[in-house]
Amino acid sequence: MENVLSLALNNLLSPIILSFALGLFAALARSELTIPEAVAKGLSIYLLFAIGFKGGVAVTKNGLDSTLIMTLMAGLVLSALLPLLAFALLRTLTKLDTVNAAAVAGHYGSISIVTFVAGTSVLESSGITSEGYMVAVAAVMEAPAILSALWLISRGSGGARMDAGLWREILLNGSIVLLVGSFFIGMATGQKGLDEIGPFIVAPFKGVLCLFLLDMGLVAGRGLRQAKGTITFGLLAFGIVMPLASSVIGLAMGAAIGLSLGGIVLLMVLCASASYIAVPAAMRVAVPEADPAIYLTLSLGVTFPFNLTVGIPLYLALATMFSGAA
Amino acid sequence: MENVLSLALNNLLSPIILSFALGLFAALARSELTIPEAVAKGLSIYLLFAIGFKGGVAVTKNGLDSTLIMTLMAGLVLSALLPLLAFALLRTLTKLDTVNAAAVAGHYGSISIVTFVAGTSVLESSGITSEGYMVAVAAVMEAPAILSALWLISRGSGGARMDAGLWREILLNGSIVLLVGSFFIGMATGQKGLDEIGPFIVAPFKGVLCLFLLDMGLVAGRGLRQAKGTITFGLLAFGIVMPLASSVIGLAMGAAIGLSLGGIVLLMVLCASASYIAVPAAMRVAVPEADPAIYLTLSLGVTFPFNLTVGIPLYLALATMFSGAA
Amino acid sequence: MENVLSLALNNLLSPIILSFALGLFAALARSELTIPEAVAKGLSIYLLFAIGFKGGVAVTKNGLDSTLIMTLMAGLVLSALLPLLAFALLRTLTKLDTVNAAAVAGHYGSISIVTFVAGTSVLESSGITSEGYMVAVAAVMEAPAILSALWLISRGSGGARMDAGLWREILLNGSIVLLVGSFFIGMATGQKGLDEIGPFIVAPFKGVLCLFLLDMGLVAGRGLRQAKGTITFGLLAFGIVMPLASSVIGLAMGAAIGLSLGGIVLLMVLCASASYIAVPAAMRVAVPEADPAIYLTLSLGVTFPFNLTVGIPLYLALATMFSGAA
Amino acid sequence: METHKAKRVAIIIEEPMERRLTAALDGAGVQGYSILPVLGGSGRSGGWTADGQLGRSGMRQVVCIIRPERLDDLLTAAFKVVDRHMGVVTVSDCDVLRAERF
Amino acid sequence: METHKAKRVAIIIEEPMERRLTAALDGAGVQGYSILPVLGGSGRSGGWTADGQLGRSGMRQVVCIIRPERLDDLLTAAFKVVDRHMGVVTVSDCDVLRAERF
Amino acid sequence: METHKAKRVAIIIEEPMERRLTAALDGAGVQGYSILPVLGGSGRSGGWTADGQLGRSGMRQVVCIIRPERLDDLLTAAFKVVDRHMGVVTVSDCDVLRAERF
Ligand SMILES: Nc1ncnc2c1ncn2[C@@H]1O[C@H](COP(=O)(O)O)[C@@H](O)[C@H]1O
Ligand SMILES: Nc1ncnc2c1ncn2[C@@H]1O[C@H](COP(=O)(O)O)[C@@H](O)[C@H]1O
Ligand SMILES: Nc1ncnc2c1ncn2[C@@H]1O[C@H](COP(=O)(O)O)[C@@H](O)[C@H]1O
Ligand code: NA
Ligand code: NA
Ligand code: NA
Repeated sequence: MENVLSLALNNLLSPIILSFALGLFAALARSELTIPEAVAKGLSIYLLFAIGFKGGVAVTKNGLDSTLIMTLMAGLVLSALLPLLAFALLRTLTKLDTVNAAAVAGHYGSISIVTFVAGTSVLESSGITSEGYMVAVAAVMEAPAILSALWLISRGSGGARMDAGLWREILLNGSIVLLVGSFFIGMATGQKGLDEIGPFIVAPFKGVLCLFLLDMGLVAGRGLRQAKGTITFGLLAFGIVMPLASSVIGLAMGAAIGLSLGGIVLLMVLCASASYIAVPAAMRVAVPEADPAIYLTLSLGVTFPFNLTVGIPLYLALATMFSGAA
Repeated sequence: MENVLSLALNNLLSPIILSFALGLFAALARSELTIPEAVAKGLSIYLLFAIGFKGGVAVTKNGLDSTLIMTLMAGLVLSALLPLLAFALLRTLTKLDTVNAAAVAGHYGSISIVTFVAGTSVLESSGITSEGYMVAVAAVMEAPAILSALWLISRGSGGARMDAGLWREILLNGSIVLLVGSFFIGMATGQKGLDEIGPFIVAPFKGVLCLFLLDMGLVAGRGLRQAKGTITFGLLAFGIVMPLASSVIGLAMGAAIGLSLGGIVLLMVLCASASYIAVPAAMRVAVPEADPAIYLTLSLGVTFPFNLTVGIPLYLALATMFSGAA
Repeated sequence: MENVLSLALNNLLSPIILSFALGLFAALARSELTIPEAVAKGLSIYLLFAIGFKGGVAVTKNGLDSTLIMTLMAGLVLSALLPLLAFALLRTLTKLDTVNAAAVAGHYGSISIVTFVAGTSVLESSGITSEGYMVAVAAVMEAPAILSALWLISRGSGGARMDAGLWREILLNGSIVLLVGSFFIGMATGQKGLDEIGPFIVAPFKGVLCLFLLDMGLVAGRGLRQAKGTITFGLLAFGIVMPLASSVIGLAMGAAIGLSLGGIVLLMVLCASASYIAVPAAMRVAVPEADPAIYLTLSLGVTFPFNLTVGIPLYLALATMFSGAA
Repeated sequence: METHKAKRVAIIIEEPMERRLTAALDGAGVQGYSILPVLGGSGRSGGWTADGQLGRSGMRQVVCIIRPERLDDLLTAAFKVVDRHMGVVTVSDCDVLRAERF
Repeated sequence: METHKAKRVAIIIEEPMERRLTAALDGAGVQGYSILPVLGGSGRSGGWTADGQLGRSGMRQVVCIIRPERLDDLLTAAFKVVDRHMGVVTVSDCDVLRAERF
Repeated sequence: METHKAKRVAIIIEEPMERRLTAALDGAGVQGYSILPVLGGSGRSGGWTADGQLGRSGMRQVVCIIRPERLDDLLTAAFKVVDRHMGVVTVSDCDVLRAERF
């Protein structure tokens, strides 16, 4: 227990988390500090490329574990089913109507790649290795939740929400293509490729992550400032209970598949995290009547900082206890 | 004396200064070379974050000197009073009216963070250490000069120029928040944090500074091209005499407080440098009748390059002689 | 021969080429993946600055070879004359009218700096050195081809196409100024300068190049998707035959001048590559009736990837065989 | 200079809907349009800014100069896309040079 | 398509004044506006470009579609902010779809 | 608020021609204009987008508020530049505040 606390504190005092806090503070204090849209997009392209590439290289080292297929399948299933849990929770804890509840639920089945990266960082500084293909699992978990959310809505109101265009947009959205593409590039070029571009994608990675989280803090803070009033106590509770519940399911799943400790933690993080890029865009197209202020604020303003500060160390502690017990 | 010259020449032949010269040349020759606004802002965010963070880490190493409070106070006072000197000089050397003279004066009380960074670089390559908290002094000196300028104007024409909104904008402007925020992050995470993100904020720092100064050269050159005619001989003289005078005051102040040689030089640089980001924006809001062509060209087109090339080595030589004498 | 193939394969499996392929794929699959214009421009500023600087430093090391002037002259002549060859080839292989043929021809006399960089990378990984001033040769070859193209057009239709403004724009276009400027900065500061900013312009270079080529792939792919129908079989053949022919001429020229093996290869690469930045802009101004879809698609969608994948290894093999034979 | 009467249609629309709108315009035989960035704004659903945003958030402005007789087709096509979504559609009169191009 | 008469107000203003303008519009009960970037320009005080600029230099364009009867309130509010500052305020007629939204 | 009649000229033009156009406007004695970015579009020569582009590709929009009596000079000057090039030139009526500034 002491360990968990000291780990959490350690995590809290990392430049990465403090940068997020700085952004949050600046936005809440209505500072003029802003990061241009193009710079934010550039940072996210860098991060996706680096993390995909490193995942691919890791696979060439650890080999393509026999559990790979099973983990990918597990990711698909989790992404598709977690929205149902989220929907049920929301209907219990809050007064959201079907459409809004389903839209929020979709976000929680999908994943946040930055939370995933933060999880990797914590593992690294704790000296815990993990399966390289967890990046591919992250990619696989982006989309299915969107379908579940749309199913939940059309069940209620009738009327198909999907068209071919939306399908393509979801499956070929920028972050999936970049993540999977660089994952394959990493696999194809292996350690030799990593030696070539390592000084770009390894050494400065954490520093770039700081600036990126500064921006996330700014965006989250602006969202929170605008959303006061929108976020009821029930919603707040959901934004914390849901990741906890999901992470436990991820823990069970990961242990059942036989993932390593690191792999289990990352699966927990993926389950616990909520999307704020891919899913919102899809929801705007397919479910314009859902209120973006609700799902964006919940996912980026509540669950994201919760995972970053308390969640990840907690998931690691849980997984460690469980492994010790097993 | 020979030393001063060779130091100045050395400084002139650094990639950083030559990049500024390249930008200046390109703009004066009306080349198509431009740096997108978003890229320029991205570079400046990087620099502010890196310099603040490194300052904070330095404080954890050197400890919080007992002179810290006194230096911060000195910064406040210098920033508030130097505009009065500037105003008097301008009324002597030039024919500027009260409003324009006060607006220019405000720029010279405040500081240029890039000149400060260039000063740090010169100290580094000369192997001279300085107090880590000088970054905080820089932050403290940004704003008071604005108030003095507004006071100089309202004294003449009457009518308050400040409102609550402007107050907040000045005190929470992007560069102050980022600089102070990353300073605290550096203090909180110390050497351990620096180890994590050092490959991002230390190693590539000077290279990024080159691109940034290329951009500054482009902007300064465009300003100079447009301003020919506006900049009289008197204004030009002011743009060089003022930093010299301020630096001597900074020298006296720094020595009186008991700063190290490096700290004295940096305080001189802060006094000698003129703002071209925070103060212009405040002046546009509060004193729209002042002509931006005058204050921007003076600060960015005259004093900035003067400090970069001749000023900094000179201030270092002065401080060294003074320390030797003392 | 085996060597050539293994070299080509090696080249194909580098992260750099695979990043281009990823961009191409993403664009052809109509993914939402895009890189903001400002980021793409930022990357290209970095690359031009780094390559120019490193070239200048290399010159201070190898010394200013007596062949420098001759190579620069050769570059001028090749850039001016290759368009005539291209024009003749186009009139034979395709049905393009004079204006479009001349516009395309201009692109093939000029150069692609990214292809040049890719060539340098291949040389490096093969441990072959080259003359540092080849960067200056690249700069010199950018513009003359434009004049030849305009001469080919005005010969047919009459009417001057050049005015003073266009002259200045061509000679002072951003990439020439940045390349030549940083080349001189590198020469002036030498190894000492490189030590200062090396962690920025050397270590991360290849990684940045990956992201840049990802963008080039995206742009080329979008172009190809739009241009289907425009690109006939004859044009396609030209896009491959022309670089082959030019590279052989470059080989002869380089050998006659007495360049090193690496220098010869780079001259071949310069001859074989086609412009897609400077020349298109000049053509839009001077020859608006020429169709950009033709020249952009040929140069960026056909010749660029051909050089990157097959061309460069082939030119290296040719030059090596030739040197062995000589 | 000789000018001709035309209509200027300006549609402010969410970024995720941009492709659908331009596809609908193409489908309705609209010959040309230009897309302009929007940095921020305010409306019934509150204020927003593009600063620091990732993904396809924010709004865009699609501007379309069109012959008056084609206006109704365009509006019908645009309306189908905008219908349930945020966005503003305005039409104004203008004179256009080189009308033969439209 | 059914349209309604409206006014389109476009205000080109210095970036440091943007927040004050939008605050004034909010204060005057204006329901919606959009902010567009301006890359450069020229006026009585010479030419400028946003290229490479730091801080809040440059100009912005604030566009506001409004019911005709609300125009005067808007102009009065905007004028107070723009008054001593650089900037251009224009008003033109337009037709707007879905007028119930305004 | 007191307003005056003016003309709003909007010229969508290729980026490589931007400088020539503004030089021509300056030459024709035009007092002020603003340049706005264009992110993409479609026309007779197909679609395009500024994403990821290098160099001076793409289009720009030059907006010019002008006294009606000066319109013809402006159009003549602009037309000379735009003539053989891609681009759209539109003119519309507007009312302008602070007309003494033009
Ligand atoms: N009256 C208006 N004038 C200009 N832009 C508007 C107007 N109303 C809405 N917008 C834009 O459309 C976005 C969404 O509007 P709304 O659906 O009303 O929240 C706003 O944030 C503005 O960018
Ligand atoms: N007549 C005009 N048409 C369009 N934009 C203008 C006009 N006059 C001024 N502007 C814009 O407003 C800025 C400041 O104008 P000024 O106060 O006249 O220097 C210019 O740089 C332009 O961006
Ligand atoms: N009718 C139009 N309305 C708005 N923009 C247009 C129109 N026609 C052309 N454009 C713009 O001008 C560019 C070139 O047009 P074009 O010369 O017809 O290919 C297009 O890609 C659009 O950005
Ligand atoms: Na999840
Ligand atoms: Na100062
Ligand atoms: Na060539």
